[in-house]
Amino acid sequence: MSITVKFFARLREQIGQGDVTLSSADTVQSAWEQASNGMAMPDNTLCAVNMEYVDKNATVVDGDEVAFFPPVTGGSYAR
Amino acid sequence: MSITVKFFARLREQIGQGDVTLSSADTVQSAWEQASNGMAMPDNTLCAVNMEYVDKNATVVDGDEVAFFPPVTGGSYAR
Amino acid sequence: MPADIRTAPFDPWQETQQYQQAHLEAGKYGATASFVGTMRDFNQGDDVTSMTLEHYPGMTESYLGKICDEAMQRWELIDCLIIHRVGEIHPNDPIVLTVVWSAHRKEAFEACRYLMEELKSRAPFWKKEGLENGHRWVDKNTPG
Amino acid sequence: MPADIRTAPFDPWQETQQYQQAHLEAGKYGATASFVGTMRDFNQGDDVTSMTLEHYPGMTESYLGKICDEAMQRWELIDCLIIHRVGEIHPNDPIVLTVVWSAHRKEAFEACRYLMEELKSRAPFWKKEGLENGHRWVDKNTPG
Repeated sequence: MSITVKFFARLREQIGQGDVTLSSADTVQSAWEQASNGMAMPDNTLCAVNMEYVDKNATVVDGDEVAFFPPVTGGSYAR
Repeated sequence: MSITVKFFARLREQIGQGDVTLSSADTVQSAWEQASNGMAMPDNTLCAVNMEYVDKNATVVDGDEVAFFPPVTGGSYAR
Repeated sequence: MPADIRTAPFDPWQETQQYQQAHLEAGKYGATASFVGTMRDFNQGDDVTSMTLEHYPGMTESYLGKICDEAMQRWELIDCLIIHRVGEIHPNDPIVLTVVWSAHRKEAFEACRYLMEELKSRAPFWKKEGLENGHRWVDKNTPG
Repeated sequence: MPADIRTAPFDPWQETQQYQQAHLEAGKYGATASFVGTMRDFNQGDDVTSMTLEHYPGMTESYLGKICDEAMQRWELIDCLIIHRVGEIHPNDPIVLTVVWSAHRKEAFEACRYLMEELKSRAPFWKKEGLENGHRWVDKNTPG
Protein backbone atom coordinates (compact mmCIF):
# COMPACT_ATOMS: atom_id res chain seq x y z
CA MET A 1 0.00 0.00 0.00
CA SER A 2 1.06 3.61 -0.32
CA ILE A 3 0.05 7.27 -0.05
CA THR A 4 -0.38 9.46 -3.11
CA VAL A 5 0.61 13.12 -2.80
CA LYS A 6 -0.57 15.69 -5.35
CA PHE A 7 0.54 19.28 -5.82
CA PHE A 8 -1.44 21.77 -7.88
CA ALA A 9 -0.90 25.08 -9.64
CA ARG A 10 1.95 27.23 -8.32
CA LEU A 11 2.97 24.59 -5.77
CA ARG A 12 3.34 21.95 -8.46
CA GLU A 13 5.67 24.22 -10.39
CA GLN A 14 7.68 25.29 -7.34
CA ILE A 15 8.16 21.73 -6.13
CA GLY A 16 8.79 20.50 -9.63
CA GLN A 17 6.38 17.57 -9.58
CA GLY A 18 2.61 17.02 -9.48
CA ASP A 19 2.40 13.46 -8.15
CA VAL A 20 4.53 11.71 -5.54
CA THR A 21 4.02 8.25 -4.05
CA LEU A 22 5.06 7.72 -0.44
CA SER A 23 5.32 4.38 1.30
CA SER A 24 3.86 5.88 4.47
CA ALA A 25 3.01 9.14 6.30
CA ASP A 26 1.32 9.82 9.65
CA THR A 27 -0.11 13.26 8.98
CA VAL A 28 -0.71 15.69 6.14
CA GLN A 29 2.23 17.76 7.40
CA SER A 30 4.57 14.75 7.28
CA ALA A 31 3.37 13.89 3.76
CA TRP A 32 4.31 17.44 2.73
CA GLU A 33 7.75 17.12 4.32
CA GLN A 34 8.51 13.87 2.56
CA ALA A 35 7.23 14.96 -0.84
CA SER A 36 8.10 18.65 -1.13
CA ASN A 37 11.82 18.45 -1.83
CA GLY A 38 12.65 20.47 1.25
CA MET A 39 10.37 23.43 0.50
CA ALA A 40 8.56 24.93 3.51
CA MET A 41 4.76 24.84 3.30
CA PRO A 42 3.48 28.36 2.44
CA ASP A 43 1.10 29.69 5.11
CA ASN A 44 -1.88 29.90 2.76
CA THR A 45 -1.55 26.31 1.50
CA LEU A 46 -4.81 24.34 1.39
CA CYS A 47 -4.73 20.63 2.20
CA ALA A 48 -7.13 17.85 1.20
CA VAL A 49 -7.29 14.16 2.03
CA ASN A 50 -9.32 12.06 -0.38
CA MET A 51 -10.69 15.26 -1.92
CA GLU A 52 -11.99 16.74 1.35
CA TYR A 53 -10.44 19.83 2.91
CA VAL A 54 -8.49 19.02 6.10
CA ASP A 55 -6.12 20.71 8.52
CA LYS A 56 -2.41 20.04 8.00
CA ASN A 57 -2.37 18.10 11.28
CA ALA A 58 -4.96 15.63 10.00
CA THR A 59 -4.06 11.94 10.14
CA VAL A 60 -3.22 10.05 6.97
CA VAL A 61 -3.74 6.33 6.49
CA ASP A 62 -2.54 3.86 3.94
CA GLY A 63 -4.21 4.36 0.55
CA ASP A 64 -5.05 8.03 1.10
CA GLU A 65 -4.68 10.71 -1.54
CA VAL A 66 -3.20 13.86 -0.02
CA ALA A 67 -3.33 17.10 -2.01
CA PHE A 68 -1.72 20.52 -1.54
CA PHE A 69 -2.70 23.66 -3.39
CA PRO A 70 -2.76 27.48 -3.20
CA PRO A 71 -5.91 29.50 -2.46
CA VAL A 72 -8.53 28.79 -5.12
CA THR A 73 -9.36 31.35 -7.81
CA GLY A 74 -12.32 29.96 -9.78
CA GLY A 75 -15.40 31.77 -10.98
CA SER A 76 -15.31 34.78 -13.22
CA TYR A 77 -12.22 36.64 -14.26
CA ALA A 78 -11.96 40.41 -14.06
CA ARG A 79 -8.78 42.40 -14.05
CA MET B 1 -59.16 71.49 -23.53
CA SER B 2 -60.06 68.68 -21.20
CA ILE B 3 -58.87 66.14 -18.64
CA THR B 4 -58.74 62.44 -19.43
CA VAL B 5 -59.50 60.02 -16.59
CA LYS B 6 -58.55 56.35 -16.85
CA PHE B 7 -59.53 53.43 -14.62
CA PHE B 8 -57.72 50.11 -14.68
CA ALA B 9 -58.32 46.51 -13.63
CA ARG B 10 -60.87 45.99 -10.88
CA LEU B 11 -61.67 49.70 -10.68
CA ARG B 12 -62.52 49.85 -14.37
CA GLU B 13 -64.98 46.99 -13.91
CA GLN B 14 -66.51 48.39 -10.73
CA ILE B 15 -67.00 51.84 -12.20
CA GLY B 16 -68.14 50.41 -15.50
CA GLN B 17 -65.88 52.45 -17.76
CA GLY B 18 -62.20 52.74 -18.53
CA ASP B 19 -61.96 56.23 -20.01
CA VAL B 20 -63.82 59.39 -19.03
CA THR B 21 -63.26 62.91 -20.36
CA LEU B 22 -63.88 65.81 -17.99
CA SER B 23 -64.08 69.46 -18.94
CA SER B 24 -62.13 70.42 -15.82
CA ALA B 25 -60.90 69.21 -12.40
CA ASP B 26 -58.75 70.90 -9.74
CA THR B 27 -57.27 67.85 -8.06
CA VAL B 28 -56.92 64.12 -8.55
CA GLN B 29 -59.56 63.61 -5.87
CA SER B 30 -62.04 65.85 -7.69
CA ALA B 31 -61.34 64.05 -10.98
CA TRP B 32 -62.25 60.79 -9.19
CA GLU B 33 -65.45 62.27 -7.82
CA GLN B 34 -66.60 63.49 -11.18
CA ALA B 35 -65.72 60.35 -13.10
CA SER B 36 -66.42 57.48 -10.69
CA ASN B 37 -70.25 57.33 -10.86
CA GLY B 38 -70.55 57.97 -7.15
CA MET B 39 -68.24 55.18 -5.99
CA ALA B 40 -65.97 56.03 -3.03
CA MET B 41 -62.24 55.75 -3.73
CA PRO B 42 -60.92 52.52 -2.12
CA ASP B 43 -58.14 53.22 0.41
CA ASN B 44 -55.50 51.34 -1.53
CA THR B 45 -56.15 53.11 -4.84
CA LEU B 46 -53.03 54.32 -6.66
CA CYS B 47 -53.20 57.59 -8.59
CA ALA B 48 -51.09 58.83 -11.49
CA VAL B 49 -51.03 62.10 -13.42
CA ASN B 50 -49.43 61.91 -16.85
CA MET B 51 -48.14 58.45 -15.96
CA GLU B 52 -46.33 59.51 -12.76
CA TYR B 53 -47.50 58.37 -9.34
CA VAL B 54 -49.05 61.21 -7.33
CA ASP B 55 -50.99 61.76 -4.14
CA LYS B 56 -54.78 62.09 -4.47
CA ASN B 57 -54.47 65.73 -3.42
CA ALA B 58 -52.19 66.53 -6.35
CA THR B 59 -53.25 69.37 -8.62
CA VAL B 60 -54.58 68.66 -12.09
CA VAL B 61 -54.31 71.06 -15.02
CA ASP B 62 -55.96 71.20 -18.40
CA GLY B 63 -54.73 68.46 -20.73
CA ASP B 64 -53.63 66.09 -17.95
CA GLU B 65 -54.23 62.35 -18.00
CA VAL B 66 -55.34 61.15 -14.57
CA ALA B 67 -55.31 57.41 -13.84
CA PHE B 68 -56.67 55.30 -10.97
CA PHE B 69 -55.79 51.69 -10.30
CA PRO B 70 -55.52 49.01 -7.60
CA PRO B 71 -52.19 47.87 -6.09
CA VAL B 72 -49.99 46.46 -8.85
CA THR B 73 -49.39 42.72 -9.19
CA GLY B 74 -46.79 42.25 -11.93
CA GLY B 75 -43.79 39.96 -12.01
CA SER B 76 -44.05 36.24 -11.56
CA TYR B 77 -47.14 34.31 -10.65
CA ALA B 78 -47.16 31.72 -7.93
CA ARG B 79 -50.21 30.40 -6.13
CA MET C 1 -31.33 49.39 -21.99
CA PRO C 2 -34.74 48.43 -23.32
CA ALA C 3 -37.85 47.66 -21.33
CA ASP C 4 -40.15 45.70 -23.59
CA ILE C 5 -43.77 44.67 -23.30
CA ARG C 6 -44.69 41.47 -25.14
CA THR C 7 -48.13 40.25 -26.05
CA ALA C 8 -46.94 36.80 -27.20
CA PRO C 9 -44.80 34.11 -25.52
CA PHE C 10 -41.05 34.74 -25.52
CA ASP C 11 -38.00 32.59 -24.85
CA PRO C 12 -36.01 34.35 -22.12
CA TRP C 13 -32.73 32.56 -22.91
CA GLN C 14 -32.90 33.31 -26.60
CA GLU C 15 -33.82 36.94 -25.87
CA THR C 16 -30.87 37.27 -23.53
CA GLN C 17 -28.47 35.73 -26.00
CA GLN C 18 -29.73 37.87 -28.87
CA TYR C 19 -29.70 41.08 -26.88
CA GLN C 20 -26.21 40.35 -25.62
CA GLN C 21 -24.92 39.65 -29.10
CA ALA C 22 -26.51 42.76 -30.55
CA HIS C 23 -25.78 45.27 -27.77
CA LEU C 24 -22.96 44.19 -25.47
CA GLU C 25 -19.33 44.72 -26.36
CA ALA C 26 -17.39 41.44 -26.24
CA GLY C 27 -14.85 41.20 -23.45
CA LYS C 28 -16.21 44.16 -21.47
CA TYR C 29 -18.67 42.45 -19.10
CA GLY C 30 -17.57 39.87 -16.55
CA ALA C 31 -20.89 39.26 -14.81
CA THR C 32 -24.42 38.63 -16.05
CA ALA C 33 -27.21 38.06 -13.54
CA SER C 34 -30.69 37.22 -14.74
CA PHE C 35 -34.10 36.36 -13.40
CA VAL C 36 -37.05 34.72 -15.12
CA GLY C 37 -40.51 34.64 -13.57
CA THR C 38 -42.57 31.81 -15.03
CA MET C 39 -46.29 31.06 -14.84
CA ARG C 40 -46.88 28.13 -12.51
CA ASP C 41 -49.66 25.58 -12.81
CA PHE C 42 -53.14 26.74 -12.00
CA ASN C 43 -54.13 23.37 -10.72
CA GLN C 44 -53.58 23.56 -7.04
CA GLY C 45 -56.97 22.58 -5.81
CA ASP C 46 -59.18 25.32 -7.20
CA ASP C 47 -60.90 26.31 -10.36
CA VAL C 48 -58.53 28.76 -12.02
CA THR C 49 -58.40 28.07 -15.75
CA SER C 50 -56.39 30.98 -17.15
CA MET C 51 -54.47 34.12 -16.25
CA THR C 52 -54.49 37.51 -17.88
CA LEU C 53 -52.15 40.43 -17.25
CA GLU C 54 -53.55 43.89 -17.83
CA HIS C 55 -51.27 46.92 -17.88
CA TYR C 56 -51.30 50.68 -18.40
CA PRO C 57 -49.76 51.14 -21.85
CA GLY C 58 -47.28 53.99 -21.83
CA MET C 59 -46.89 54.16 -18.08
CA THR C 60 -45.64 50.58 -17.97
CA GLU C 61 -42.86 51.22 -20.48
CA SER C 62 -42.04 54.48 -18.74
CA TYR C 63 -41.72 52.80 -15.32
CA LEU C 64 -39.72 49.85 -16.55
CA GLY C 65 -37.34 52.34 -18.19
CA LYS C 66 -37.18 54.41 -14.99
CA ILE C 67 -36.35 51.32 -12.93
CA CYS C 68 -33.50 50.46 -15.34
CA ASP C 69 -32.23 54.06 -15.18
CA GLU C 70 -32.25 53.98 -11.40
CA ALA C 71 -30.32 50.70 -11.32
CA MET C 72 -27.75 52.12 -13.77
CA GLN C 73 -27.29 55.14 -11.51
CA ARG C 74 -27.14 53.20 -8.28
CA TRP C 75 -24.63 50.55 -9.39
CA GLU C 76 -21.82 50.52 -11.90
CA LEU C 77 -23.52 48.52 -14.64
CA ILE C 78 -22.94 48.04 -18.32
CA ASP C 79 -26.51 47.33 -19.40
CA CYS C 80 -29.97 46.15 -18.25
CA LEU C 81 -32.81 44.38 -20.02
CA ILE C 82 -36.42 43.95 -18.90
CA ILE C 83 -39.06 42.05 -20.86
CA HIS C 84 -42.59 41.61 -19.46
CA ARG C 85 -45.54 39.68 -20.89
CA VAL C 86 -49.09 41.01 -20.91
CA GLY C 87 -52.38 39.53 -22.09
CA GLU C 88 -53.45 35.92 -21.71
CA ILE C 89 -50.77 33.77 -20.15
CA HIS C 90 -50.56 29.98 -19.90
CA PRO C 91 -48.80 27.74 -17.39
CA ASN C 92 -45.07 27.49 -18.08
CA ASP C 93 -45.04 30.79 -20.03
CA PRO C 94 -42.29 33.18 -18.97
CA ILE C 95 -43.89 36.33 -17.53
CA VAL C 96 -40.88 38.50 -16.82
CA LEU C 97 -37.16 38.57 -17.63
CA THR C 98 -34.63 40.88 -15.99
CA VAL C 99 -30.95 40.79 -16.95
CA VAL C 100 -28.03 42.90 -15.75
CA TRP C 101 -24.54 43.03 -17.23
CA SER C 102 -21.66 44.47 -15.22
CA ALA C 103 -17.94 44.12 -14.65
CA HIS C 104 -18.29 42.34 -11.29
CA ARG C 105 -20.78 39.93 -9.81
CA LYS C 106 -21.85 41.87 -6.72
CA GLU C 107 -23.35 44.68 -8.77
CA ALA C 108 -25.03 42.27 -11.19
CA PHE C 109 -26.71 40.26 -8.42
CA GLU C 110 -27.85 43.29 -6.46
CA ALA C 111 -29.13 45.22 -9.45
CA CYS C 112 -30.97 42.21 -10.90
CA ARG C 113 -32.84 41.72 -7.66
CA TYR C 114 -33.54 45.45 -7.43
CA LEU C 115 -35.12 45.42 -10.90
CA MET C 116 -37.49 42.63 -9.87
CA GLU C 117 -38.44 44.15 -6.51
CA GLU C 118 -39.08 47.59 -8.01
CA LEU C 119 -40.94 46.15 -10.97
CA LYS C 120 -43.26 44.20 -8.68
CA SER C 121 -43.99 47.17 -6.47
CA ARG C 122 -44.24 49.99 -9.04
CA ALA C 123 -44.91 48.85 -12.60
CA PRO C 124 -48.65 49.07 -13.44
CA PHE C 125 -49.58 45.43 -14.12
CA TRP C 126 -52.63 43.61 -12.76
CA LYS C 127 -53.28 39.90 -12.75
CA LYS C 128 -56.69 38.45 -13.37
CA GLU C 129 -57.50 34.78 -12.87
CA GLY C 130 -60.03 33.18 -15.20
CA LEU C 131 -62.48 30.86 -13.41
CA GLU C 132 -64.98 28.30 -14.67
CA ASN C 133 -67.61 31.01 -14.66
CA GLY C 134 -66.13 34.48 -14.61
CA HIS C 135 -62.87 35.82 -13.27
CA ARG C 136 -61.24 37.42 -10.24
CA TRP C 137 -58.45 39.97 -9.79
CA VAL C 138 -55.37 38.95 -7.85
CA ASP C 139 -55.24 41.46 -5.01
CA LYS C 140 -51.79 40.95 -3.64
CA ASN C 141 -48.44 40.09 -5.00
CA THR C 142 -46.83 36.97 -3.62
CA PRO C 143 -43.97 37.76 -1.27
CA GLY C 144 -40.43 36.75 -2.19
CA MET D 1 -28.62 18.74 -10.19
CA PRO D 2 -25.47 18.36 -12.23
CA ALA D 3 -22.16 20.11 -11.74
CA ASP D 4 -20.29 19.91 -15.01
CA ILE D 5 -16.71 20.67 -15.97
CA ARG D 6 -16.21 21.74 -19.59
CA THR D 7 -12.98 21.83 -21.53
CA ALA D 8 -14.49 23.65 -24.53
CA PRO D 9 -16.52 26.88 -24.85
CA PHE D 10 -20.21 26.61 -23.94
CA ASP D 11 -23.25 28.81 -24.49
CA PRO D 12 -24.78 29.46 -21.06
CA TRP D 13 -28.21 30.42 -22.40
CA GLN D 14 -28.50 27.36 -24.60
CA GLU D 15 -27.30 25.14 -21.75
CA THR D 16 -29.90 26.63 -19.43
CA GLN D 17 -32.68 26.22 -21.95
CA GLN D 18 -31.70 22.64 -22.75
CA TYR D 19 -31.30 21.63 -19.13
CA GLN D 20 -34.62 23.19 -18.25
CA GLN D 21 -36.40 21.44 -21.08
CA ALA D 22 -34.85 18.08 -20.23
CA HIS D 23 -35.09 18.14 -16.43
CA LEU D 24 -37.63 20.64 -15.12
CA GLU D 25 -41.31 19.83 -14.93
CA ALA D 26 -43.37 22.42 -16.81
CA GLY D 27 -45.54 24.64 -14.61
CA LYS D 28 -43.77 23.73 -11.35
CA TYR D 29 -41.12 26.45 -11.11
CA GLY D 30 -41.99 30.12 -10.85
CA ALA D 31 -38.52 31.59 -10.44
CA THR D 32 -35.22 31.02 -12.24
CA ALA D 33 -32.15 32.99 -11.18
CA SER D 34 -28.91 32.62 -13.07
CA PHE D 35 -25.40 33.99 -13.12
CA VAL D 36 -22.80 33.87 -15.87
CA GLY D 37 -19.17 34.80 -15.27
CA THR D 38 -17.47 35.78 -18.51
CA MET D 39 -13.81 36.27 -19.38
CA ARG D 40 -13.06 39.98 -19.74
CA ASP D 41 -10.49 41.48 -22.08
CA PHE D 42 -6.87 40.95 -21.16
CA ASN D 43 -5.87 44.22 -22.65
CA GLN D 44 -5.94 46.62 -19.79
CA GLY D 45 -2.45 48.02 -19.97
CA ASP D 46 -0.32 44.95 -19.43
CA ASP D 47 1.03 42.01 -21.30
CA VAL D 48 -1.39 39.18 -20.53
CA THR D 49 -2.04 37.17 -23.68
CA SER D 50 -4.08 34.20 -22.46
CA MET D 51 -5.70 32.62 -19.42
CA THR D 52 -5.75 29.02 -18.30
CA LEU D 53 -7.82 27.42 -15.58
CA GLU D 54 -6.32 24.42 -13.83
CA HIS D 55 -8.44 22.27 -11.51
CA TYR D 56 -8.29 19.16 -9.35
CA PRO D 57 -10.24 16.55 -11.34
CA GLY D 58 -12.54 14.60 -9.06
CA MET D 59 -12.42 17.05 -6.17
CA THR D 60 -13.83 19.83 -8.37
CA GLU D 61 -16.89 17.82 -9.38
CA SER D 62 -17.30 16.63 -5.80
CA TYR D 63 -17.24 20.19 -4.41
CA LEU D 64 -19.55 21.64 -7.03
CA GLY D 65 -21.99 18.84 -6.23
CA LYS D 66 -21.62 19.48 -2.49
CA ILE D 67 -22.34 23.18 -2.97
CA CYS D 68 -25.51 22.34 -4.92
CA ASP D 69 -26.56 19.88 -2.21
CA GLU D 70 -26.06 22.47 0.49
CA ALA D 71 -28.13 25.04 -1.42
CA MET D 72 -30.92 22.48 -1.90
CA GLN D 73 -30.92 21.81 1.84
CA ARG D 74 -30.73 25.44 2.89
CA TRP D 75 -33.51 26.77 0.62
CA GLU D 76 -36.62 25.24 -0.85
CA LEU D 77 -35.40 24.77 -4.41
CA ILE D 78 -36.50 22.65 -7.33
CA ASP D 79 -33.14 22.25 -9.07
CA CYS D 80 -29.63 23.72 -9.48
CA LEU D 81 -27.14 23.68 -12.34
CA ILE D 82 -23.45 24.56 -12.30
CA ILE D 83 -21.18 24.50 -15.36
CA HIS D 84 -17.52 25.57 -15.11
CA ARG D 85 -14.90 25.88 -17.83
CA VAL D 86 -11.32 24.69 -17.41
CA GLY D 87 -8.29 24.83 -19.70
CA GLU D 88 -7.36 27.67 -22.02
CA ILE D 89 -9.93 30.45 -21.98
CA HIS D 90 -10.30 33.41 -24.33
CA PRO D 91 -11.83 36.84 -23.80
CA ASN D 92 -15.63 36.75 -23.97
CA ASP D 93 -15.75 33.01 -23.15
CA PRO D 94 -18.21 32.12 -20.40
CA ILE D 95 -16.27 30.71 -17.44
CA VAL D 96 -19.03 29.75 -15.06
CA LEU D 97 -22.82 29.33 -15.11
CA THR D 98 -24.99 28.89 -12.02
CA VAL D 99 -28.76 28.48 -12.29
CA VAL D 100 -31.38 27.91 -9.61
CA TRP D 101 -35.04 26.99 -10.13
CA SER D 102 -37.54 27.44 -7.32
CA ALA D 103 -41.17 28.28 -6.66
CA HIS D 104 -40.46 31.83 -5.46
CA ARG D 105 -37.91 34.48 -6.36
CA LYS D 106 -36.36 35.10 -2.95
CA GLU D 107 -35.00 31.56 -2.74
CA ALA D 108 -33.79 31.61 -6.34
CA PHE D 109 -31.86 34.87 -5.92
CA GLU D 110 -30.32 33.91 -2.59
CA ALA D 111 -29.33 30.40 -3.63
CA CYS D 112 -27.87 31.53 -6.97
CA ARG D 113 -25.62 33.99 -5.19
CA TYR D 114 -24.70 31.37 -2.59
CA LEU D 115 -23.60 28.95 -5.33
CA MET D 116 -21.27 31.57 -6.80
CA GLU D 117 -19.79 32.67 -3.46
CA GLU D 118 -19.18 29.10 -2.31
CA LEU D 119 -17.79 28.06 -5.67
CA LYS D 120 -15.31 30.92 -5.63
CA SER D 121 -14.14 30.20 -2.12
CA ARG D 122 -14.07 26.39 -2.11
CA ALA D 123 -13.94 24.77 -5.54
CA PRO D 124 -10.34 23.82 -6.50
CA PHE D 125 -9.69 25.99 -9.57
CA TRP D 126 -6.57 28.09 -10.22
CA LYS D 127 -6.13 30.78 -12.81
CA LYS D 128 -2.89 31.28 -14.70
CA GLU D 129 -2.22 34.25 -16.93
CA GLY D 130 -0.10 33.72 -20.02
CA LEU D 131 2.43 36.50 -20.63
CA GLU D 132 4.61 37.39 -23.63
CA ASN D 133 7.36 35.24 -22.14
CA GLY D 134 6.08 32.82 -19.54
CA HIS D 135 3.08 32.92 -17.22
CA ARG D 136 1.98 33.89 -13.72
CA TRP D 137 -0.61 32.49 -11.29
CA VAL D 138 -3.46 34.70 -10.18
CA ASP D 139 -3.09 34.80 -6.40
CA LYS D 140 -6.34 36.29 -5.28
CA ASN D 141 -9.87 36.18 -6.42
CA THR D 142 -11.44 39.49 -7.29
CA PRO D 143 -13.94 40.63 -4.68
CA GLY D 144 -17.61 40.92 -5.57
